[in-house]
Amino acid sequence: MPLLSLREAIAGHVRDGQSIALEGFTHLIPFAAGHEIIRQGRRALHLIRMTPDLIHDQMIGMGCATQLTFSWGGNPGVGSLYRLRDAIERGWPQPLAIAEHTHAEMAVAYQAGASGLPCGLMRCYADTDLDRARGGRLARIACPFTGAALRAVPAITPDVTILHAQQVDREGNVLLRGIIGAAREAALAARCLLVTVEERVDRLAAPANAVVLPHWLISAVSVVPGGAHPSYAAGCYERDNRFYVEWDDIARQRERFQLWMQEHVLASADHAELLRRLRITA
Amino acid sequence: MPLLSLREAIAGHVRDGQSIALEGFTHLIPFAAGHEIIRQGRRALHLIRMTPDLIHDQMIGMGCATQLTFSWGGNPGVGSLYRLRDAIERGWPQPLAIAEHTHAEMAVAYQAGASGLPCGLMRCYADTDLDRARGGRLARIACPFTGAALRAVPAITPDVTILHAQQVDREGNVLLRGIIGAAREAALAARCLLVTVEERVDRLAAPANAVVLPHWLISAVSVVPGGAHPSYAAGCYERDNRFYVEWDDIARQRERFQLWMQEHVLASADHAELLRRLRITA
Amino acid sequence: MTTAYNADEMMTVTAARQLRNGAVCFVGIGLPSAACNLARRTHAPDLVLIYESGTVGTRPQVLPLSIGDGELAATATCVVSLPEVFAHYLQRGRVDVGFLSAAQIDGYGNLNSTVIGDYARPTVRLPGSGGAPDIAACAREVLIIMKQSPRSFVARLDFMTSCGYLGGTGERRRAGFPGAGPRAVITDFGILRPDAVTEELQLVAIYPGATVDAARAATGWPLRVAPTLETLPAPDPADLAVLRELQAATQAAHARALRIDLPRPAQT
Amino acid sequence: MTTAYNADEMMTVTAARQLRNGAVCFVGIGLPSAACNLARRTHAPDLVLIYESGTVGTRPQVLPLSIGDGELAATATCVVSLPEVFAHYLQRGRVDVGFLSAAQIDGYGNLNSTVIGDYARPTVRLPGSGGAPDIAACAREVLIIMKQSPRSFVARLDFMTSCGYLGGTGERRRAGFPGAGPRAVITDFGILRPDAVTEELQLVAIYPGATVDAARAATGWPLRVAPTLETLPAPDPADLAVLRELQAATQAAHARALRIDLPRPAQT
Repeated sequence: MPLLSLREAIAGHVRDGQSIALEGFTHLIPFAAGHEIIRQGRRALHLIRMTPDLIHDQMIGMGCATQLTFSWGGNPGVGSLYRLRDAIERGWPQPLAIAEHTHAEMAVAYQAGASGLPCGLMRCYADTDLDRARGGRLARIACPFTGAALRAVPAITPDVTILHAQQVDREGNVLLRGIIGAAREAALAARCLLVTVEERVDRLAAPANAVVLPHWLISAVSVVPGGAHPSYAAGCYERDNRFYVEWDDIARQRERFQLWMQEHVLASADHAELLRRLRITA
Repeated sequence: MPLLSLREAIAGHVRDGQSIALEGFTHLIPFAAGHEIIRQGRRALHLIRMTPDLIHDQMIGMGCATQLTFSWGGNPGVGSLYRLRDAIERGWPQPLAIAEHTHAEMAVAYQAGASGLPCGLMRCYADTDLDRARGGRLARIACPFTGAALRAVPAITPDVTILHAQQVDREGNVLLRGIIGAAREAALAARCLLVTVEERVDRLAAPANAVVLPHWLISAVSVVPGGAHPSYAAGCYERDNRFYVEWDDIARQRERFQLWMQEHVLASADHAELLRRLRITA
Repeated sequence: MTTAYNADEMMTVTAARQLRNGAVCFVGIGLPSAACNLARRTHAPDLVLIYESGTVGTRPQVLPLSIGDGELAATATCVVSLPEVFAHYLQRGRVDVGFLSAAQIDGYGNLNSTVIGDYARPTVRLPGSGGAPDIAACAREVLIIMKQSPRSFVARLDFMTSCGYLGGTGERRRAGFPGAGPRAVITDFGILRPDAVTEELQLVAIYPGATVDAARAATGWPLRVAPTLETLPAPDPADLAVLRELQAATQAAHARALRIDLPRPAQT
Repeated sequence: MTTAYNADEMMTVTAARQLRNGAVCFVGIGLPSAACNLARRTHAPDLVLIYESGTVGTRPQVLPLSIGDGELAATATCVVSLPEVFAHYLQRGRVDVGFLSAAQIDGYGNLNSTVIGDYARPTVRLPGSGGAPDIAACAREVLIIMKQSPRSFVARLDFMTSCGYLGGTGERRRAGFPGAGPRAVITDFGILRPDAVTEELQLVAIYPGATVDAARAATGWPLRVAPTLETLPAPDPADLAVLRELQAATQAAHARALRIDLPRPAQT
């Protein structure tokens, strides 16, 4: 597990055209890594996330993505992601192909990927319009023992999964604490795993049964304090709920969005500078 | 979640002929509960456990069981379970029908049960003699997306699952700490969940992401200090490895086994008395 | 004594009253979350709240803005992974009440939270399904809270994201769904419930001051009214006070400017 | 300088030497566990040990008696559930080396740990498969450690619990197994490896003092010998010292009488 700067980690591991899961369920969203992907100008990415939020709005609006696999794409508690909508509704800045699931389906898909299975199973009762819209992407099968109707969901196996976490120790083991969403499954499902962390410590503050990713599963770790802002890292800092509300105004118009990205994300050499510009840190 | 004596919990919830999973992977094995089942003379039980060990040797040798679903039945690090062998090899004290799996299969079966699915999936490459011996209990199916060969494993849904854990709080929430095996899945898969615990506390010593079973999943909790002995409860007491070695001699002959059970388990009114007889507690 | 109150408050108080103490409730953000937490602070202190972030048995002091605010984890009985909360809790049948909202509902309680217009080229792209179809399928019963308007209460959904009673008259039951479907729809006019036979939603209770005609005008299908239409009481002032206190604390918490004190970088 | 040593020690030291530093190793109890922990304390300090109790990256100070001793959890990088360790680690292809033993092995590395005699009415009922078939299928490669005797090295298994090369000559590969199969069988005579074409196990290395004739006499099939038979060195005295220290500490730990100080019962 090499310890790299985030710039090196993204430059070395994320390539145009890949499928990239930046996971985090409201908590521990790898914002800094997404910004670095934008700075490095990656293109034609297939973005994967259960709950794409502001960082995905930004990557999509900046033209990094041509595909999105997701189950809920909004600004949590606020409303729309206007850049995501603009891409789907009007193809701006480019068309975005979507593969849409329910949360439970996507959880099953990640778990299948993490388990080395080509698909996972759910109960199935009736088709919704989502089932009809996506055509053959899901399949009905019958339980060979009971005959019960089941839905097979194809596994998700991202080329790269990127997570944010609280700590890395000297060996490179990573600790996640708090709401974990499908982070563990997304990590194990990936071919390449990148992690940004709040801090490097000698020994993880990891009690029995903590969520720890062993160093030998991880391709690179980058120490990026505040790397989840405006999302949060439990025990380190809170969610910047105010920023989520403000984003509603920033992202509504193309021009204001582009200007904001220019003046904040692109104008900052790295995440530390961005946090200073946003007056989040001193 | 009523707090009952172990005698009341077993009397009220475990009936002849039921399928009963006493889980625990070396750690947190509910020995006290198994002994109480023996004292109450339950019959025709279908016992379920990945790694049936001494407590299952005792229940089988005392005539409680007519079926066993398992994946490894031995005295860990020591050798055979002689009462289990006697039942399978010579039908003593009565024949024992077995349903045998690999560990991975049984983990999938519990997970399917915990997930409300009739079956779960594994990769499948070639049939072993185990596949041939159990005939139609497992089924091959093809992945509807890739065509890959998969094995469907029917869910395990015990009538009753019994676990041992470290703590219960005043609300009835239960904390398990350390090696958890398939305890969580066995708990969620069951129709009725009984738990014995080391102690009752005001507030669980449960950090973020600890393994906690909410009170509303649990039919009864009994406070039984030392209830996992000769297995162990991490943070409370160690595994009595010496007892596991001694069991090899105790269980080898039918008469010595019966005498030992009579003089220890049956002669003790409860687990506290048994531990005193074994000189484990003062 | 009367107290002035707005439609959101009336809906929230009414919805909270639908929840029995001790029920296990899978909650969405917004009005459902407000109603559940009001219930927990009033008549149903032992209500078990599960948010889809995997926070089980949570007792937030302020209402979460997102489904995964730190407050939800810090006050939870346990925090489990997404695969666990959907498989082990919801699909396994451990959830008594699923509490949903949506952009559109039809006369049989089917919901749309995906698109307005055509799916491939939508007029308005909505956030999408999230866990709603899973909750609608598996929770023992479903409560829905939505404001009534001809745009949201429609004769035909633009897109059926989550199943209610499908076409009604037992179609849901025949499809084998484990959950019974929508038990009540709480609106800003009153409460709609499914007819015992046809499963079509009908107005069964109305708020003081609301009229059947206005409710009908706000509904995109010919709204039926139950033979005996109950008039709901005005919100209890005590309930209102608790709700307002909760929302004031919430607004203060969400408006707070964030400052991060970064840890000193470790020597590498 | 030479040091006296027994067969178990020779096997354990030889097996340990098969493990490269940094490999991720799924370990069974007994000789595999001893060999892995010896390797970790000598040439392979970064060997990652996974026991099937879900203890990942464990570094026990004494050898565990059971697969789930507290020592394994206390010294692990993390402890995961059984479903996770088998699905997320083993089946997902994260394990480099599976280390197995069994009651019987045949000439193609297939293993029996289920029964001696007939399955329905066995002469000897063995503990059963445990995770061995899963490990044999999914680990990138497999090491086997077993004493050679005509009863254990048999022409035909009483029961095939775990797959080696099946009938040989590519049958395993054609069946699509993700793991390559048994790379070496370490016995009390030396090392057997599969032939590059037929995949039949053949003697490729022998301990000092052991003879081919004796190895053949201890094998239930006509044992082939590699064209160039390596003679293994005697165990390094430093390795032997580490192994003996480990085993002495283990015996002392396992023989210790247990006393439980029960917590004072809480007031109910």
